[in-house]
Formats: sequence, C-alpha cells, structure tokens
Amino acid sequence: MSTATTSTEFALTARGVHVFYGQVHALRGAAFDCRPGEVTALIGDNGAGKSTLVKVLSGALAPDEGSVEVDGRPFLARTPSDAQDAGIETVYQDLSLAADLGPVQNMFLGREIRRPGILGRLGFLDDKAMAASAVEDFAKLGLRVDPRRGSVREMSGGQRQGVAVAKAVSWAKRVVLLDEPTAALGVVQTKGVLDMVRRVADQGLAVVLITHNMTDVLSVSDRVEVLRLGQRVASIERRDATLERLVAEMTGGTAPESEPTTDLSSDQEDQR
Amino acid sequence: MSTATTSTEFALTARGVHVFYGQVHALRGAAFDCRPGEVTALIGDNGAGKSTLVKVLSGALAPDEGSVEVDGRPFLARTPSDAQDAGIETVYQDLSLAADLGPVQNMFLGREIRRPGILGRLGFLDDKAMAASAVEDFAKLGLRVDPRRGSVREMSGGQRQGVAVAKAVSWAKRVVLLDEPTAALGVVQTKGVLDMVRRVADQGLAVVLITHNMTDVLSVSDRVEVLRLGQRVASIERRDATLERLVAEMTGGTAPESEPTTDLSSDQEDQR
Amino acid sequence: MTTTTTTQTPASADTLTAPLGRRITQHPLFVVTTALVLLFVVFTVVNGPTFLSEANLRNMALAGAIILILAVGVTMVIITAGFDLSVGSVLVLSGVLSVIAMRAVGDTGWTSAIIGLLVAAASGAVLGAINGALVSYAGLNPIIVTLGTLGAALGLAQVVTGGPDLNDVPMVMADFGVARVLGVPWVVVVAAVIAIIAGMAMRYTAFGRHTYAIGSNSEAATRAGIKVKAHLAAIYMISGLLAGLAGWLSLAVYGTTNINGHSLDALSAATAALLGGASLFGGVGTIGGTVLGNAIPVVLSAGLVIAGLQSFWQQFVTGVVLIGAVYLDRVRRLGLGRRSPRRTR
Amino acid sequence: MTTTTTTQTPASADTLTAPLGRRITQHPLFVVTTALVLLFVVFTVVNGPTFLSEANLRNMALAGAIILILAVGVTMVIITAGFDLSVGSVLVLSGVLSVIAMRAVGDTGWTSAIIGLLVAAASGAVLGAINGALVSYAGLNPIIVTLGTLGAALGLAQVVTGGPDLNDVPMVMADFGVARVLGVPWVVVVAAVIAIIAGMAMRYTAFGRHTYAIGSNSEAATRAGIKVKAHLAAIYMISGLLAGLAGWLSLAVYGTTNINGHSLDALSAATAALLGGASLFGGVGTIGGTVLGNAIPVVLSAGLVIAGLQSFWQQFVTGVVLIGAVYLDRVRRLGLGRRSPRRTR
Amino acid sequence: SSGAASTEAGTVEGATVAIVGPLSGDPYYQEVACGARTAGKRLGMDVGEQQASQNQSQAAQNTIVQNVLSKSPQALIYTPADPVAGGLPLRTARDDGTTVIDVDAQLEDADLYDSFVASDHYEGAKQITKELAEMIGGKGKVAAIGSLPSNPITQARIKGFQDALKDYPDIEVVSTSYPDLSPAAIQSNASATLVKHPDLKGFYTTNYLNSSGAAVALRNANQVGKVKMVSWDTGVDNVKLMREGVVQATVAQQPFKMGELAIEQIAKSIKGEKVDKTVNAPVSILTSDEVDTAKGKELWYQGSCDV
Ligand SMILES: Nc1ncnc2c1ncn2[C@@H]1O[C@H](COP(=O)(O)OP(=O)(O)OP(=O)(O)O)[C@@H](O)[C@H]1O
Ligand SMILES: Nc1ncnc2c1ncn2[C@@H]1O[C@H](COP(=O)(O)OP(=O)(O)OP(=O)(O)O)[C@@H](O)[C@H]1O
Ligand SMILES: [Mg+2]
Ligand SMILES: [Mg+2]
Repeated sequence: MSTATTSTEFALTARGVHVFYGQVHALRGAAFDCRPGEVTALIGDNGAGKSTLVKVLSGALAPDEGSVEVDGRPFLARTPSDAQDAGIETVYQDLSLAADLGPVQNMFLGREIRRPGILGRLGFLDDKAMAASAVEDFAKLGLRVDPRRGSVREMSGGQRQGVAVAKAVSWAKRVVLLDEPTAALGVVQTKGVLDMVRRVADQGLAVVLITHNMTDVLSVSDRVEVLRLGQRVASIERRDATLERLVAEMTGGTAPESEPTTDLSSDQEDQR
Repeated sequence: MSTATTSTEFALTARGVHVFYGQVHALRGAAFDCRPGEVTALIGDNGAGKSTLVKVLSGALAPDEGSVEVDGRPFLARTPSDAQDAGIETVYQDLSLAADLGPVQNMFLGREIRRPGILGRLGFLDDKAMAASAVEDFAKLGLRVDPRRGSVREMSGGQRQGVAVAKAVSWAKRVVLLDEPTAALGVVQTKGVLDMVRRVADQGLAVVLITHNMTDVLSVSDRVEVLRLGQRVASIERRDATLERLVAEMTGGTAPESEPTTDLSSDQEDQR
Repeated sequence: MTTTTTTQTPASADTLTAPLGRRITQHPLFVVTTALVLLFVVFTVVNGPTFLSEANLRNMALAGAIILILAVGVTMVIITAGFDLSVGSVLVLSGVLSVIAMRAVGDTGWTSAIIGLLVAAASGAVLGAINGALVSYAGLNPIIVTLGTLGAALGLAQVVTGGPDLNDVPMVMADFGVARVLGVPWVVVVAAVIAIIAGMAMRYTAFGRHTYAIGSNSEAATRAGIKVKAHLAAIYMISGLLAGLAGWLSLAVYGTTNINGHSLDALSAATAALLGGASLFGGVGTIGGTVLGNAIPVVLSAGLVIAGLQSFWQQFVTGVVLIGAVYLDRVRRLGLGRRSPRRTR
Repeated sequence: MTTTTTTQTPASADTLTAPLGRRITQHPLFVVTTALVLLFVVFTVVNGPTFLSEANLRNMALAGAIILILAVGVTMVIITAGFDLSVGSVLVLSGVLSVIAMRAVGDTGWTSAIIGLLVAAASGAVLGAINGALVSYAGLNPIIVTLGTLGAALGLAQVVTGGPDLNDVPMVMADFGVARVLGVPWVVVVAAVIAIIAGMAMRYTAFGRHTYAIGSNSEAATRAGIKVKAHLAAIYMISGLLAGLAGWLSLAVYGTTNINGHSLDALSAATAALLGGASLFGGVGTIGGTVLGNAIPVVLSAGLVIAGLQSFWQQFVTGVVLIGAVYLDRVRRLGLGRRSPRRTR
Repeated sequence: SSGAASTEAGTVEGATVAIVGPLSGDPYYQEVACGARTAGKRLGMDVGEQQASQNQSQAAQNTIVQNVLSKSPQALIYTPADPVAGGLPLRTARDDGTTVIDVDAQLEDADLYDSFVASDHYEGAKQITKELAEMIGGKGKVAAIGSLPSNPITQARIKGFQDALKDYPDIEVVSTSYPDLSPAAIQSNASATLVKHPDLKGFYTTNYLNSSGAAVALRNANQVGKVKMVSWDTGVDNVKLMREGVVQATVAQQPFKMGELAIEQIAKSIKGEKVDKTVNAPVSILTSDEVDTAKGKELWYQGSCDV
C-alpha cells in the first residue's frame, strides 16, 4: 500500500496557522505537511478545523496568522488563483460548482480554451475543444457520465462530486486537496475515487484526502495528519497507524473510553 | 445485532412508485417495506432513487403513480405534515434546516410549544420550555452541543446533521427515515448516531437508514432493501447479507467484476 | 519514521463573554441607531435647538408615520424573501374606494368614516391577497407580480375616479388627521401601535417564527409541516391590509387621494426595511430595525430643509447618506465576522 | 427468510429525444415569444392593418430602443444576481453633463456632438464604476447602492442645471435623432447593434461565461480563479456606460435632458429582463430574452393607444398582461419539470 | 395652415380631434379636455382623449402622440411635457396637414402648432404674489414651494413671483424649494420651513398638490390663517382649502374655456378661416372671501363633464 516515491521533501507545509470566524477561534496554530507522491490523510472530528485549513492552503481564506510553504519556499496563496498558479487544486467540501453551468463549463471555469486567432483574442470560447477535452479527462478518470449534458443543477449529489473531483485532478500539477470527496458517493464510486487518488499520487503529486472513513484512510493513505480543536495533534506514518490509534488521537484520549465521550460537536468550549 | 421484536407486519410499505423529474424517470415502479422495531437499510448506487423514495414516503414529493401503506392501511402523505401526523419523521439528505434560526427553533419548527393561557392562544411561544426540552432531547441522544447557541448557519456540517437527527428522532412515533445521516460525521459521531438508530429501533420504531457505508449497513441493520435504477432489486435479511452480495445487487452484477464498471453516474441511459 | 506531536488541547477560549463594547457594536441595529443619533447631533449643532423642538419632532413623526405602516408590511414580505412593489398603488386604490363608499353613505360623521375605514382595509387586504395568491399558490416572481398590481391598481384607481383625485372626506376624518393625544398626532400613535404589534408578532409568536423559517428555507419550512403557501399568502395580504389602512390614514391627514403621489412609496418602504437590517435573501430583519431605518430619510429631509439646503442638494445628500449607512454597517460586520462567504449582500 | 426480487433493469427510456413540439414549448423564450405574437395578432385584428404599417412598426421600435439599451445593461447586472436601479438617473445626469460639455465647445456640428457623446459615455461609466466599486469591493447591497446613486445622480443633475431642463443640442445631433438607414431610425440601429454585441459576448465569450458563473455561485467563481470583484465592477460600469450612451441618444431623439421623466426607467428595464427569463437569483437570463421582454410593454402601449383605450385602462391592462405572461411561463415550466424545489421564483 | 387632409375637408361635422395631455388625473388638464369635448360635441366633432400616465416623461408622451397620430386625426389638442422634445412627433403630422393646437405649455418651435392657447403664467404669478404681499402688509418672510423645477410653467410661475416681490423690499424669500410630488415630502418640507421660521408670514405654492401638502403642515402647526397661503388653480382641493381658510387666494385659470377656445380654432382651421396664432385665456384671482359667491363659483373647475 505504501509507495516507492516517499520523500522527505514536503510539497506543502503550514505552520502556526490561526483563523478566527468572528469570535470562534477555528484554527489555533495548526501545522500541516504533505509530500509529493504520497496520499496524506487529514483527519479529525467534526469542527476540528479541517475544512478551514484546506481553505487556507488553497487561498480561499486568508489566515489571521501563520505561514505556508510550497516546495520549501514561502508561499501564501492570497486568492484561489494564486494557489492554482502554484499547481494546487482543491475539491471543497461544499463542492463550489456553478449550478447553472454544465459540467464542461465548470471544469474549464476561469481557464477556458479560446478559439484560435482573432476571435480567441476577443474572448470567444472554443466550446468544442473544451467538451472534447472534458470527455477525455472523464474517461481517463473512469467516470462515464457525459460531461456535455445539461447543467450541474440537474445532477445528483454523487454526479456533482464526480465533476468536482475530475476538475481538480485534471488541472493539478503539484498538490490536490480533497475535502471529503467521497461523502456522497456510493460504494463503487468511492472505490473509483480512491483508486484515482492512488493513481494521482503515483504520478508524483501530493494528494491530501480528508475523510471520516477510517477504513479508507487505512487503505489508501501513506501518512495521516490528525487535527484536534484547531491544532495538529499527531502526524503518523501508515505503518504506525491503527484504527484505535487514529480514533484515540482524534478524540484526544489514549484509549477511546478513557475520555468523556466526544459527540456531534467537538467545540466543547462552546457548550456552556 | 438482530433484535427480538422482528415482526412480519410492515410499518410502511410502498408499491409501484413512479416519479418523473421532467423527463428523468427517477423511480420506475419502486417497492419498499420496513418493519417496526427493525433497522431497514436502504442502499443503492448514486442516482438509484433513494432520496426520491424517501421524499415520497415522507410526503415531500407526490409520486406520479404508486401506493403507500402505513400499518397496512393505505396512506399517501400529501404533505410532510400528513406524514408527521402519522408519526413518520425524516432527516433529508440536504438536511432542510432553516439556517437563520437556532437549533431549538429548528427542532420545534411547526410544532412550537406555546405559552400557557391567553398568550398561548394568541400564538406566543414558550421559548424557555422549548429550550429545556431540546436540551433534554440532546442529552438523551448523547449529543453534547448546546442547542441554545446561535443560529444553524454558524454550525459545522456535522453539528447541523446532529440537529437534524435529534429533531427527527425526538418527534417520531412510528417511522424514522434517515437519508445519509452520517455522511458528514466523524468517526465518534457516526458511532453515536448508529447506536442511537439501534436504540430507537429497539424502542419499537421502524428505522430506515440510507447510507453508502456497507460496514455500517452490515453492523446495524436487520434487513436491507436494494434500489437500482428506480426499482427494488433485492430485499435481504441480515443473515443473508454479505458485502459482496450487497455490492453485486447494487451494481446489477452477480459478482462485482462480471459487469461493466459502474461509476460516479448510474444513469447509464443518460450517457450517450 | 513516526512524528507524533501531541500538543496541549486548548481548554476554552472562544466563548469568553465578549466585552460590552463589542457586544454593542455587534448588535445588528448598531449602525442604523448610530447613524440616526449622529444625524440628530449634526442637525442640532447646525440648526440649533429648533431641531429638537416639540414641533419639529412631531412633524418628523408625522412625515414618517404613513410610510412606516407600509414599511412594516414590506418588511414582513422581505423577511419571507419576497418583495412588494405594489403598496403605494394599493394605498391609492384603497383610498379611492374608501372615498367612494363614504360618499355613498353620505353622512360626514363617524359612521361614514368607519365604513370608509373598513372599505379601505378590505380593498387593501383583497389586493394583497391577490398578490399573495399569485406569489405563493401560482409560484410567480414577487417583483413581477407586484409590479403588475402596482400598475393595475393605479390604473383602476383612475378608472374609478375618471382621472382626478377625490377629496370629499368626512369632517371627522379630517379632524382625526390633525388630532393629538398628549401632543402626539393620532396618526403617529396608530403607526406606532401597528409597529409594536407587528414587532411582537414577529419576535414572540409562532406566526413570526414561521415567517422567518419560510424566508430562511422555504423547503425546510414545508417539510416541518408549516403551511408555507397559506402563510406566504397571508403575509402579502397583511402587507395589502396595512397599505389599505395607510390609504385611509392618508385621506385623514391629506384630505385627498393623491393618485399620482405614491409611485415611489414602495421603494421608500423597502429602503427602510433594508437600512433596518432586512436582507432580500430573506430570513432576517426586524420591525424595530425598520422603524429606525424609516426614520433616517425623514430626519435627513427635515434637517436639510431647516439647514436651508437647496432641494436638489437634499436629494444628493440623501442618496449619499443611504450608501454611507450600509457602508458603515458593512464595515462593522467585516470587523466582526470578516468572512461570511455567502449572503454578503 | 430471504426475499430477493430481481427485476429487469430498464434499458433506456428517458433520453429519447423529446418530440419537436415539446422541445419548442420547452424553450425558455417560448412564452414571451408567444405572448408577443399574440399581441400582434390581437392588435392587428382590433386596429386593422395600420398596426402593421411601416410607420407604426418604426414608432414602436423607436419607443423601445432607448429602454432596450438600459435593459441590456440591467440584464447583465441581474445575471450576476445584482440589480441596478440607477440607470434612469445615470441617463439623465450623463445627458446633462453632455449638454454642458457641448455648450462649452460651442460649435453645433459633429465635433461638439462627438465630444458630447464621449462625455456622456464617460460620465455613465464613472457612475457605473462607483456603483460597481460599492457593490463588489465594498460588498454592499446593490439595491441600496443603486437606490442611493439614483437619488444622488438626479439631485446632481438638478444642481448642475439649477433645475430646468437643458435643450440646446447641436443641430447634427437632432438630425441624427430622426435620420434613418433603409427606413430604420439610426437610434434603433444603434440599440440593435448594442444588443447583438452584448448577446454574443454573453453567449460566446469568456466574459459572458464568467458573468453567468458569478451569478450562479460567486464563491465557486472566486475559487475557480475568476477575478470576481473586478468582473462585477466591470459589469456595473458597463451598465452605467450604456446608460450614458442612452443619455446621449435620448438627447439626439428628444432634444432635451428631460430630468424628471426617467424615474421609472430602471423598473421598465428590469421588467424587460425578467420577462425575458432572467432571475433575480442570478445565473440565468439572455439578452435575446430581454429584447423580446422589452417589446411587450411597448407593443401593448402602442396597440392600446391606437385602439383608443383610455390611459387608465392601459395601465391596468399592462399590469395584467405582465402578470399573465409570467403566469403562463410558470405553467409551461410546471408542465415540464413539475418540481424544482428551490428557485421557483 | 390649411385644413385636414381627409376627404371631409371643410366640414366641421364629424371631424376627428385627439387630445393628448401630460398627466392623467390632473384636474386642470381634465378640465381642458372637458371644455374641448363639450364644445366639440356641440359642433358634432369626434373628440378623443389620451393622457400620459407618467408625469413629465416626454418619451412616454411622444409614444402616445405618435400612436394617436397614426390614426390621422384632423386635429390635435396637445399639452407637451417638454417644450422641445414634445415637438418631435409633430413634424410628420404637420406634413400631413394635421391641425395642432398647443395648450398651456408652449412648444419652442412655433412652426409646429397653428395656435397656442394658454394662460399667462408669468403675469398670473405676479398678480397672486401682489395679493400675498398686500395680505401680509408688505413685509416679512415668505417661502415658495414649486413643483417640478424642470417644467417651464413652474419656472414662469416662480419667476413671476420673484419679479413681483421686487416691488416689496421688506419681504424676504426665505426658501424656494421643489419637493417631490408626494404629499409626505411636501408636508415635511413645509413643516420644516415653519419650524425654522416661526415668524413666516406666507407660502406661495405653484399648484394644488403643494398647497394641499403645505395645508397639512399649517394645520399641524396651528398656523392656519395666521400664515397666509396663495396657490394656483381652483380645483376642488383649493376650493376646499379656501373654505377652510388655509388658502387665502388662488389664481383661477380657465381650462374649460381653453378647451372651448382650442375647438374654436380647430373649427376655423377646418373651415379654412384664419387661425389666431396666440390665444390668451384670461386668469383672475379668486379669494377665500368670494369662493362661495356666485361669481366665485363660476371660476371653479368642474372636475368632470358629461361628454
Ligand atoms: N463560516 C463560518 N462562520 C463561523 N464559524 C465557522 C464557519 N465555518 C466554520 N466555522 C467553525 O469553525 C470550526 C471549524 O470548522 P471546519 O468546517 O473547518 O471543521 P471541519 O473539521 O471541516 O468539520 P467537518 O468534519 O464537520 O467538516 C467549527 O467550530 C465551525 O463551527
Ligand atoms: N430535482 C431534480 N430534478 C431533476 N432530476 C433529479 C432531481 N432530483 C433527483 N434527480 C434525478 O433523479 C435520479 C434519482 O435521484 P436521487 O437523488 O433520488 O438518487 P439517490 O439514490 O438519492 O442518489 P445519491 O446516493 O447520490 O443521494 C437521479 O438520476 C437524479 O439525477
Ligand atoms: Mg469540513
Ligand atoms: Mg440521495
């Protein structure tokens, strides 16, 4: 399960990241690392700050404090396009597709192929080329939904997730951040995405996978980073990971029972 | 894992249900059964029609054709309140919470407790009583998030899911329909919901659980109903269920490999 | 190679009760209140104590009272994520029908006036119910529907009168229009009572709760068993009813139907609601906010006239202040929540 | 006890190409087109062939041309889920500044006219850019912002002129206002060219694609790397620019600034967009739809005047037709999709 | 200019006349139309009426004029909203020989009409201002409230007011404002003026909307009769205000008469007789003392007509 391309060079690292939402202190000095050619699982309880961290890494959210490095050089994405220019692509937990546009249009949003010649310079789009390229990308990823059909609004949750994943994977050059990409997916589809995750990592990209499914974590990841209450509490190599250990790290106990039961909210400090 | 209260009387049955979305034929004569005191898992690929079936059973969507029976008597909920009056509560896949209201307000939405006396008859609400009752319900379900805090808009996905589940379970008298209630939940939280599902069923209610996690299906359910392309293709008792069999039924093959790989879309007929 | 970095779990930090200052600036009505106070201060400095004289306060209250009644209805509609452009026309048509009814009764006393009131209220409610039926049961875009009734009601008002304004209003009504209780004009009292009742209903009753729920997520409200369509229709009907009432009060105060003078009423009412914190996306807004929001243009206009600014400049300044108020509100919210990815507008 | 009911998997059923009739009724512009055709038929029957006379067609085209230019801009704004109430005032202020500039130039030929055109376009663009900056960079509610600039620009126009309309427009401009190409007034040609360019830009270019994406989900657009703020600001600027252009054309056609005659222009423009299928929630709408939607009130008004209907009835009928058109569209959509839980409005 | 192009040239009986006014619902324009229709009926003419529904929108009014003209009436009685733009749709009609009688608001291009029938707004304003000045004893503060400042009629009425006061150096004009046409705006404007100038002696208002709005301010300030007010027109509103003692005097125009005069000119034109280029409709001052006298009643606008 582990790969040959493991290196100690990090593709993306973050240190001391703080984010406030109004009065909620969502990230409290979070750290993060991932390596090229590896699948890094990012796990943590609900509300631990995983999605927030992903947004910081992908430039969708400016942290209040903290530094991010890409390939060892300081790089703080201020906008999503900064991150994209650096080769970092993201599937957000809330997907972020334009529901009125079609799958092809979403795949190429912001990076449209233009017509050749003068028309192209006027901004005219080459819809045919984009459709063809999308069909190819979908096929490559083993998706068989036709990307040319209708608008995203008319697709099922699973189909939408497919579009979002395809978009990220086909554009990424360095890092792919996947925030619960399989949450809405069926068994077969989930397997498809996990296989793809593996394949993408094998091509040398750094893949970051957020999921609540520990079986998937254990089966696909090379390393696991655990977030709790806005901080990294553990960073575990695959060979040292067991279900019990992961759960214990997430919930803050050494054994699941030694700690008061954690529940649907991990914002315990909010509970008075 | 199986329970003592298994009976052959069905709490809720559906036959020959057809639903069209415009030109999409989402349910094509679907059938469904569930028994009181049992957890019935409803599984199927993405786009199989599970959520659509739940909407029909809960009165949120009028089928184009088909019949539904509750406790053996014909009963077609025309509105969600019909279903609620019949003791059927639902957690929808898209949750359906009013984001601007708080958890307590959402829990009691449409069934608010009024003040005693004349003020109550004028429609004045007893917010204190509702808050107290919600706190109690949350505690009973093992949720420790404070239902009195802020608005749902400010909660994380997992926290929202907790509110929706608590709402359904605390009101249900006969049937609880749960459409992927654990999709956004962490490991511990998921375990909490599954335990609760078991407990609710043990109290004699019929619980219908939709999930893509076969491990959960095998661990918690008494019976499995499988939907494929808008029809019920199998209805399996727990003791006959294996991971391989479930996957085969969902994807339409007898063995996973004998069939062309199903992918993110199961609307194969849409793919030309 | 294992790198385990277990850090101390921060115990509790973020629900420390915020300092009082912050709690105040955090209040949704902070900016509109501040803006209003500021206007009072500036105008008192510029215009001297006359600005705070009883007469001027009374005038401003009177000037704002009728639009406030419309704004209460419009606020409720906006909270459902709808819109009501028709209130001005409904006011006019209700007034016209009311005068015609009173004329038919013939007497110039309270009998006539009360029948007029009932007719005005009923016509308003019927027009509102038509809006409501079209928006909720037929599912049409509320802006287009109420734009349609805006035109249709105004046209009808003129068809009925044959064109000119009507102004034979019973004496008692005209008296009522200037009468006062403890120095406060009756019309202002009526508007205040309406605002208070509506405010309480929205805040404390099931009716209000359901209204917010519908505006927040009408699908969720339906699934919670709320009769969303009937409720929506009722809200539009109430908006119409209030406009009808305002039509009668307007007759009492101005003594005429003023058919052509109300084309922008709906915008004024909506401005009050939006300044008061309502969102066109529904689910938020308060009647209290609307009361404050409604006061801003009124105070501004009175203050500028007293300051002797030319009327053209008044229009300009009013526009700028409007934008300034929402800008400040925006800055406040940014200071707090920094990012609310959706519904920033 | 095992009950396995394996049913035959339905092979394929739902993408059979829909029959032509259904494909036509399914087209988003079906109802507005039908309504328009129906109006033509009715009025030709009622008014006789005069209605289809070249003169009447030309009059109608002329009557709709200037609002169409505004409506093109407003449609683009609405597609971004915004709103622009200020276009009427921007038209007026641009016209006023343009006249003043031309007056300063002094000459009554094309030099002056073209300088006037540039000034009008520039002032429109500046006002639009102010709207855009406030809406996109400051993140303010577009309705309030443009309501503010509506008042501010109108006030400024009156401050500049001191009240009265200006009407010293170069001869060549007045000539241009009545000149025709192949029987079609130049103004109509200009409006058509603007609509075609805008329509192509929205449909075929990256600019248009990004506009739809922003209206559909601005968060998604941002995350896709689109410069959402700059784009939004540009859209409002274009709307202002078009209003400025319309101000100049209005001068050419009418020879006057007509300061008080444009308070409802924005509503007319928005009506055209909404009738043409745009949604206030953003993400949908087409320029073609707006062209058709804009024609409906124009044809209606011409037909009713020629039919000799009293003006009050016209207002009434226009309101009713407006509602009727959206109602039919709703019925059509229900016939197809039955339930689209969200965005029914 | 010559008679109509139609086959019935020369016969007044059956001649088609269209009326286009600037604002539906305004009693003044209603009265003009009444006069024209009554007179037209006497002569057997077919008189139709169209009013613009939106105040001051010359674009909307032009559309109406164009459409009215597309039915080729023999004559048009026309009150443009704008002196320049209002002339545009007439150009082709003039070529077709339609007789145009311009009423009340004068078109800038005199070639576009055969006859202009109107009150002298400037003179009327001077007279009523003099009346106001005498009422307040020739000294003190007065305020003017005008309607739309862009309208030439408002401009003439304000100009007349200002010029008349040149003879009264002790009278100070403390404000000249143009609030919106909404009652609330006018009321609040007048109220604020009263608050600022408690010693205000008089209001000059240029139409009945302004006097109605200011009346509310006076009533609420208990200044009815103490602060004098003069206005324009003798529609029901001003008549009521005079009876109440809120308005002391108003300019009585003769819109009904103007309608009759317009028809008279049309008849002349159709018959090929010489048409008077300018017809002055007399104005007079109606004071609150005379409002209910027989003489006064003659000056009231009827507000409706049976035709
Ligand atoms: N827009 C927001 N406004 C206010 N608070 C927020 C917002 N988004 C997230 N939070 C809060 O920040 C904390 C971290 O949220 P985040 O979404 O990053 O968690 P997560 O680890 O992704 O959880 P989940 O597993 O449920 O997706 C939570 O307490 C949440 O309530
Ligand atoms: N509102 C809608 N409009 C049009 N088509 C729809 C709509 N909702 C669902 N569909 C279609 O109906 C089919 C069944 O959808 P449904 O949501 O019931 O599937 P599901 O089994 O719940 O899938 P998932 O596991 O992805 O939640 C799909 O093909 C979907 O594209
Ligand atoms: Mg998350
Ligand atoms: Mg589903």
